[in-house]
Amino acid sequence: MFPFIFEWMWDMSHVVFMGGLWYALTIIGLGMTYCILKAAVDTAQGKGSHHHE
Amino acid sequence: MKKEHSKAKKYGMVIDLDKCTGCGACMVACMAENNVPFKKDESNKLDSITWLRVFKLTNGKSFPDADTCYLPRPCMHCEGEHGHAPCVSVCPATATDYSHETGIVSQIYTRCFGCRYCMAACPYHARYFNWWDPVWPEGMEKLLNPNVSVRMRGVVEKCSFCFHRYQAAKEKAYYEGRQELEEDEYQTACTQACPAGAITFGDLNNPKHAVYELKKDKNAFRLLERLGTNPKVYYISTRKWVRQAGDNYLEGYETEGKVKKHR
Amino acid sequence: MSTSDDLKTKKDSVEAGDGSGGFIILFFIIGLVASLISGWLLFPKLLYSEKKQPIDFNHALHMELVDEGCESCHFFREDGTYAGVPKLAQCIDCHEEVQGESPDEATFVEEYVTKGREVPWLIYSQQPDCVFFSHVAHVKGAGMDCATCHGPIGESTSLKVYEENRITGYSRDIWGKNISGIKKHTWDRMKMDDCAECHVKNGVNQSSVQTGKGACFVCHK
Amino acid sequence: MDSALIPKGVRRCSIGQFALFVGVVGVVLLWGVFAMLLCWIKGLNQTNMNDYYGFALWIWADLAVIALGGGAFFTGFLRYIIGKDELKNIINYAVLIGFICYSSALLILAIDIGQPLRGWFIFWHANVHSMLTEVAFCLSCYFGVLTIEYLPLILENRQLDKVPFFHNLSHNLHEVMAVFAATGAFLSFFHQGSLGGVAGVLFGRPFAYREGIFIWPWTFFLFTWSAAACGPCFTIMITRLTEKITRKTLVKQNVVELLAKISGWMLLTYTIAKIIDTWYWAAVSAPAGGFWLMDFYSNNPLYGPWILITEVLICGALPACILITKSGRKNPFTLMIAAVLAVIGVSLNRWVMVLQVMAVPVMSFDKWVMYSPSWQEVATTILPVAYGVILIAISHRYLPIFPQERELNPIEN
Amino acid sequence: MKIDRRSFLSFVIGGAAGTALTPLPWKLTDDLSIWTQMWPWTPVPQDGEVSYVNSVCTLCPAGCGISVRKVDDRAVKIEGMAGYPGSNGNACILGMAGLQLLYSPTRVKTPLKRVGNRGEGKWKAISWDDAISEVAGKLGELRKDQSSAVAGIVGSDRGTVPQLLKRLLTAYGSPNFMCSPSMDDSYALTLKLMHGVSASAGFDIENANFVLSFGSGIIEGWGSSVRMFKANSALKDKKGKMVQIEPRLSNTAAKADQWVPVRPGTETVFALGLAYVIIQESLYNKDFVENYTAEFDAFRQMLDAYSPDKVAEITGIDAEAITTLAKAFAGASNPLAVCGRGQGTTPGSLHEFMAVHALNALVGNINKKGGVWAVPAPDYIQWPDPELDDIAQKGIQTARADGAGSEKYPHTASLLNRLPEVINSAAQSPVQALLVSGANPLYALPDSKAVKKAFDKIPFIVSFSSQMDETAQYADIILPNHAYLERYQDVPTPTGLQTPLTGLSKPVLDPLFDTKHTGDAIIMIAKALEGNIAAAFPWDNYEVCLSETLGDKWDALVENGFVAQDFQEPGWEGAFTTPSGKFEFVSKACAAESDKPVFSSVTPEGDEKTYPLILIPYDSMRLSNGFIGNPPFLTKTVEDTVLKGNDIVVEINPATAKDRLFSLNDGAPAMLSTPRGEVRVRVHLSDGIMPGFMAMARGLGHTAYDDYLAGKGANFNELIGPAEDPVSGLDSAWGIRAKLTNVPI
Repeated sequence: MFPFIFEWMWDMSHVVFMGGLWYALTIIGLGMTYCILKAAVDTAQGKGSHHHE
Repeated sequence: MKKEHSKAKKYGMVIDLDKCTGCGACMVACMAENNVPFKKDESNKLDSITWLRVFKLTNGKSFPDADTCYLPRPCMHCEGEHGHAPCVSVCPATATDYSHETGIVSQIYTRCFGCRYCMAACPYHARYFNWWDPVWPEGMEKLLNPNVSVRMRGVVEKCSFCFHRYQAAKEKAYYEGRQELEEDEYQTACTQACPAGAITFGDLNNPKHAVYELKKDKNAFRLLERLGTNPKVYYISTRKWVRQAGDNYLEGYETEGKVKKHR
Repeated sequence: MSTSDDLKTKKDSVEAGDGSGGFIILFFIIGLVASLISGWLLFPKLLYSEKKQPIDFNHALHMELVDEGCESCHFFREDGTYAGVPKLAQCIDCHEEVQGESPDEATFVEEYVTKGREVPWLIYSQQPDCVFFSHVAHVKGAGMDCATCHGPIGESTSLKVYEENRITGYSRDIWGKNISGIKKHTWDRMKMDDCAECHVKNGVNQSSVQTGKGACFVCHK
Repeated sequence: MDSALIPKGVRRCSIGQFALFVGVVGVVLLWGVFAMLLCWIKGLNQTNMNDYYGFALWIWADLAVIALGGGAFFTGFLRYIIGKDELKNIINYAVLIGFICYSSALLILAIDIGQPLRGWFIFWHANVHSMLTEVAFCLSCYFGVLTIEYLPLILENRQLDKVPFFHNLSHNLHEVMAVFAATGAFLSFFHQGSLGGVAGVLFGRPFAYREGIFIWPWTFFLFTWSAAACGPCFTIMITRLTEKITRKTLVKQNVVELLAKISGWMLLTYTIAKIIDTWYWAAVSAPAGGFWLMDFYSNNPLYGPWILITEVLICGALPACILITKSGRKNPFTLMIAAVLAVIGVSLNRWVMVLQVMAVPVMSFDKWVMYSPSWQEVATTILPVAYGVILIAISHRYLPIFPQERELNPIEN
Repeated sequence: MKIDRRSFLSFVIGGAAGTALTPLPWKLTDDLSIWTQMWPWTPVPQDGEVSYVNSVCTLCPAGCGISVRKVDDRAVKIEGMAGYPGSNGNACILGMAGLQLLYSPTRVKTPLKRVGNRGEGKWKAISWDDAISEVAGKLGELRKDQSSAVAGIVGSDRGTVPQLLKRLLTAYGSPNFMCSPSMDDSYALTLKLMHGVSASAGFDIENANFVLSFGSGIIEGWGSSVRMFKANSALKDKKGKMVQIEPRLSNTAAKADQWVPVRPGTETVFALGLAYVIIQESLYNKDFVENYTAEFDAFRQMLDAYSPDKVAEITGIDAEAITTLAKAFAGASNPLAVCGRGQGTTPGSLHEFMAVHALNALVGNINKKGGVWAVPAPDYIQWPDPELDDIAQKGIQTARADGAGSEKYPHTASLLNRLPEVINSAAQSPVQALLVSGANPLYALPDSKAVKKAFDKIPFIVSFSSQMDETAQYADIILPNHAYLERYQDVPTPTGLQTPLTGLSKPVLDPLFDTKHTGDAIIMIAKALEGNIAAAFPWDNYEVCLSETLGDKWDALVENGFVAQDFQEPGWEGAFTTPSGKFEFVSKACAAESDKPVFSSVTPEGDEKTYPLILIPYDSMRLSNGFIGNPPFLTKTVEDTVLKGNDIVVEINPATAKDRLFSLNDGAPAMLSTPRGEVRVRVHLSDGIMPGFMAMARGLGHTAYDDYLAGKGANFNELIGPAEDPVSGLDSAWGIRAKLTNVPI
C-alpha cells in the first residue's frame, strides 16, 4: 500500500494500481477537505444561519 | 533475474502410480511431520486437512473389468507462467508466494487472513482451511514438530514440500561450510516414508537428480496439464486410462498442439 | 411541528455561536492533549508487563573466562541448529558449587543446579513461532558477528528487565523499545522489515515472484 | 413526537406504527447479529462451507448486493457525467440503496474471512495482482464516496440543516458532487469488473476462466456491464416496493421510465455480449481445458442447462425486450416484472460464478459437491436485508429522499 | 463553565484526533493481529536438540526397524531405520503413527482394579505391590485344586515375554497357554504336514518373478507389509508378474498384472485346477517331484476331478484362462504361490494352504531361490525346563481347554478360536482365571458376542495391556505394560522373512506413567507365588532375563538393533522329515480323515434363502485390525467409502444393489444382518466386488479407546462366527451369508 511496505515493488502493476488508488483517494480527500473548510469559512461569514426565514 | 533462473532449483516430484499401493503411509508421514491436526470425525473429506491426499481413481467399467488406481496428490507447486501459480497471484495479502530459487509455493499462516480465494483458485483441492481450532488430545501435543509452526483456526494451509527440511539441510550445509545440497539431504517426509519407493523427489533442473530423467518417461504426465498450471508433480502410469483421467482427456477433441506445455 | 420549537433551537444556536465558541475550541484542545499524553506515555506503560529474569547473569564476567567468545556457550549443534540459551548441563561444569558471593549465584546453585531444574530464562530476542531464523546462515554463512544484530550484550554485567507485550506475548525487543518503532541500532528492533532491510541491501535470496524480494519461506516456517 | 425531525410538507405514519415496524425488522436484525457473533467467536465452522466450498453463500451475497447496488454508480454516472438531469429525482434513493448494499458487502466480507482481526492485511500487505485486492480497495473507496454522497442527505434533515455549518457543508458537497460521482463511477467500473475478474482469472477452473485483454478477463467487463444494467432495475424495483408500502407515488413515471429505458438497452447489449462470451467459452476455452459444455451441466442434481437458459434468456433477453419497448415500460406491471427478472438474472449470474464454480469438479476423478448453507450463514445474509430495511425506513421518514414526494403527495389541510 | 453537548462533542473530536496521532490505535491494531498468530489455546511446540533413537517396531509381527526422532525428551516422529533387513528405511502407516499410541489418552497410566461392573469402566488406581499381591493371591488360591483352570492368551508365542508367561503357566501347572491365531499357524502346520518340520514359512519374494497370490494382500499388509511393498515395486522394475486370485478388486488385485476373480471359497479348487494343468502338460519340476516327493501318484489321481472345465464351472473362471495361467506360472523361472487371505489375520482352510503349497512343490521352488523356505524357529531362548512340583506335574498333564493337541486336532498347538464355545457350552467354565498379554480377544476373535459371554463366565481376568482396549476394559485387574517405545523387547524373525533374524526393541524414552514391563510383572507374580514357581524365575528383573537369554547377541543387538543369522537357502537334500522322508503331496495326517475328499472347501454359514448375499471381510493398511486400536492419524486416512460418520460402509456391486427388493443408491443406509449379528451400514456401489457379495473392512467398530476410534463403524467379528477347519481346528471362515434390509429414515 505504501512504498515502505515489504510487499511494495516499483513495477508497472504497482504504479498503475496504486497510482489509481492514490489518485482516487486524493480527489476524495481534497474534495472533502475543500467542502469542510469552505463550510467553516461560510459559517464564520454567517452564511446559512437564516436562509430558511 | 533471468540469469538467476537458469541456475535456480526447481524442486519437484515424480510419483510412480504403478508402484503406489495406496497404503497411506505418505499421508501419515506428512501429518506427523507437519503437525497436521485431526478431529474426532474425519470422514467428511470436505473438511479434513490432508496436505497429501491419496485419491482413488476408477476406470468406470463394471465387474470384472473394473480397475482402480491410487493417486497421491500433494500440492503441485505449480509454476504457472513465470511463477504465477493459480493460487499465488490471487492471494490478496501476499500470504502465498512462489520462489524462483526453489520453485516452491509457500504459504504463510500468520499472514493469511482466511479469504479462501486461493482455495477457489486451486483445481487440485490441495489447499485446506482451518475451519476448527486445532486440538490435540491431552498429552498428544508432545509429538508436535518444532520445525513446522502450528496453524491457527481461520487460515489456509497446504503442502510445503516439507520446506523446513530444506531449511534444516541448508543449516547443516552452512555449518559444514557448504552452499549446495546433495540430492538426499533434502527429501520430503512422504518421499522418505513411501515403503513402495513410488515417490521420487529432487531438483527437476538438475540432471544429476533422479527426477530429471524420470519426468521424461514416456508414461509421465501431470494433473490438469492443459490448464496451464504447470505443476511440478509428475506421475507415471503404464495404464492409459489413468493417464487420460489425469488430464481430462476429451474424446474427439484434437488436443495436439493446443495443450499448453510448460516443460 | 411547532414554530416555537424552531425558535428555541435557533436561539440556542445563536447563543452557542456567540458565547461558547471559545469553549468549544478549548475542549477540543483538552481532548487533543489528553489523548496525546495517554497515547504516547500511558499506553506503552500499560501495554507491556515487566518481568524479572529468574536470576541475574553477568555476561561480561563470563566473557573473560571463556576462549571462544559468544560461541563458547551459545553454540551450534552438529546439525547446524543453534542451541540458544545454554542448558544447565553446560553451566554445571563450573557451577556445581557456589562460586563467589552473589546471591543470584546461590539461588542458581540451590534452586536449579542441585534440583536439576532448567532455568526458565526469558529470551529477549525470541522470535514468534512462525519465524524460521537460521543463526548458522548468518554467523557461518555470512560471517556476521553476534553483536551486529544483538548489540554488545557480551559487555553487560546484569540482565535488563524483560518486557512482555500483554496482548501478543512477545518480547518488547521484537517491536523495539521505542513505541513509535524508531530505531537507532540494528538491535533496537527485530521485525520482519529489519531482516528484509539487510537482505534487500545485500541481495540475499531475492527470489520471490510476488515481491521481488526474499521469498516468504526464507524466514518463515 | 418526532414531528420536528420529519421533513416539511410530507406525511408519515405514526411513531407507534413506525416503531412497531422497525422493531419487528429489528428482531430479524438481532438474529443476524447473533449469528454473526457466533461466526466471529467460534469461527467459520459455524457455516456449511468446506474445503470444496471456500466461497459460498456469503460471497454470492457480496457479489449480488454489489451488482444490485450498481444502481448508485450508474445513475450517478448518468446524472452527473452524462447529464440526464431528470435522474436527480431518483439519485438520492439510488445512493441510499447503494450505501446499504456496499456497507452490507463490507460487513459480510468481515464475517467471511477466517481472521477478521487481520482483515486490514488486504490493504497493508496488498498484492496488486489479486482481483480481490482490487475489489477491496475500490469497494472501500467507493463506499467512502457513497458515504460522502449520503452525507448531504443526512445533513438535510430538518433539524441538522438548521446548524449553519452542516447546512453549508451540505450545500458545498452538492456543489462538488459531480467530482465525487465521477470518482465513484471510476472506482465502480473497476470494482464491479474486478468482482467479475475474481472468477474469470481462475485459470485452474475452466468453468470460470475466461480469456480477456491485458489483465482483465471478459467477465470483468461483463460484470460491470450487468451491474450497470441490473443495478438500476433494482433501484426501480425497490422504489416501486417503497411506493407500495408507503402507499404513495414517490418518483414520477417519466423518471422511472428513463432509467428503465437505459437499463433495457444496457441489458440487451449485455445479453448479447454474454451470449457471445458463452459461445466462445463453450466452443474454445472450455474444450482447451478438457471440458465440453455439458460436462459443466450434467451428472449433478442441480446445475443443468436450465440455469444457463434462465440466466441468459428468461432473465436477460426477456426483461431487456420489455424494457426497450415503450409499452413494456409504460405498463407498471410489465415494468416491475422486467425489473424483478433482471434482478434475479444478475443474482443468478453471480450465483453461478461463485457457487457453480466451486461445484464443478475439475479433476476427472473428483466429484460434484453440493452445498446448502447453515442457518448461521442464512441469518448473516439476511442481516443486511434487515439492516437495509431499517435504514431505508429511517431515512425515508426523516430525510428528504424523494424530491418529488411533496409535489406528488400534496397534504390537504 | 457549563459542559454542554457541544463542548463534549468537541472534546471527543479533539480526543479522537489526538489519539489518531499517537501509536495507540495503530499499535493496538497490529498487536491484535499478532495476538491471532499466538492464540494462547493453539499449542507452540518446544524446540530443542534433535536426536534419533533406533528401535524395532512391535506393533505387528512384521517387526520393522524404526528410527524415532526426538526433540529433547519428546518423541516427535517415527521413521524407518535404514539398513534393517526387510523394512530397510521404511515403516508402515501404522508404525509411523505409533507416537499417537505412546501419547494416547487411552494409555493405562497405573495399575487398576475394577470397582464397577465388568466393562462399566469404573476403576480404582492401586499400587503395583497391591496389584501383584492381588493377582498372586487369586492364583495361589486357585492352584490348590484347579491349577489348569488358569489360562494365558498372548498375541504370538514367539519372544521372551510370551515364553515367560508360558513358563509361569507351566510352573504353575496349567497347559492352557494360547496365542491369537493367524495364517502363520496354518503355514506352520502345512510345513509340518508336508515337510515334516517345525518351522515357519519364509518367502523369498525378492527373487521371485511370478507371484501367484491366492487372496493374499501382498500390498495390503500380508506378511511384513513394508518388505512386501518393496518386493512388489522391485517386481515392477524387473517386469515380473503378479497374479491376484480374489473375488474383490483389492489394491493388490488392481496393481497386479492380472486379476482373477474366483468365486470365494473355491480357491482350493482353483489351485488344484492349476496343478492339474501343470501335471497334465508335464510342466512340473521333474527333478524335485521324482526325487524328493512322495504320494505324487495319489495326488495326481485326486486331481482327476479338477480338469479345467470342471474347475471353470466351480470357480467361475473360464477354462482357457486357467490353462494359460497354469502354463505361465510353471513357465516362469522363479514362480511363487502364496496364500493367506488379506493380511493373513485369520488362519484359513488348511487344505487351501496345502493345495497352494503343492503348486510350489510342483514347480520345485521349495527351499530354493525365489520360493518358499522352511525357516527354523529362533533358538535363542534356551532356558532350562522349570522344576515342577506335584501340582504342576498333575496340572500340565490335564487336557487343554481349547482341544489343541487332542485326538481330533493332534497337530495344532493352540486353538483360541474354540475357547469361547468350550466355555459357553460348559456348566462351569474350565477357565477360572485368564491372563491376557499382547492380545485383544474380545475384539479380535470371531463372534464377539459369544466371546463376551464366555468372558462373563471367567471369574478373574487380568490384562497386561498398555492401552484401555476392549479386553482391558473387561478385566478385573490391569497391570499396564510400558508402551512399546518405552521398553526392551526381543523381536523374533519378522513374519514371512526367509532368513532367521533377531531384533531388539529398545526404549526410546523413559516411561511416561507408572507402568511396568509385562516381563517384570510376570516375574513379580511368579516370585509372589513362591515355591517352584518363583524358582523357575531366577532373574531379578526382565532386563536381566532378556540380556542373559540373548547372551552374546545382546551387545550387538543394543548396538545395531538386530542380529541376522547367516542362513542360506535350505535346498532339498535332507530338508524333509515326514514319515516318508520326502515332501508329501498328500499328507497321511489328512488322509486319515474319514472318507471325505482330501482337499475340501469351506462353505459359509447361513442358509441361502434367508441370507441371499455373502459378506466377506477385507483388510486395509489404513486400518489396524490386530490388537492395536487405530491411532487417529490412521483413522483420518480412512476413505469415506469405508467409514462415513459412525457408519461402516459396505461395498456392493451396483448390479446386486439394483437386484434387491429395494434399490440402494450409493451411500444409502441399510441394515446388514448375518446369522451372528446385525449392524447399520451404508452401501457403497463398487464395480470391484463380485455380484452377490458384500465386502466390509476389518478394524473398525471398537467399543474401547477414545472418541477418535470408539463407536466408529462396526466390528466384522460381530457378524461372523468361527468355522473349524476339519484338519487343524483353526478358524477357516472366509465369509458369512448375509442380507440387507431397508432402514426407515
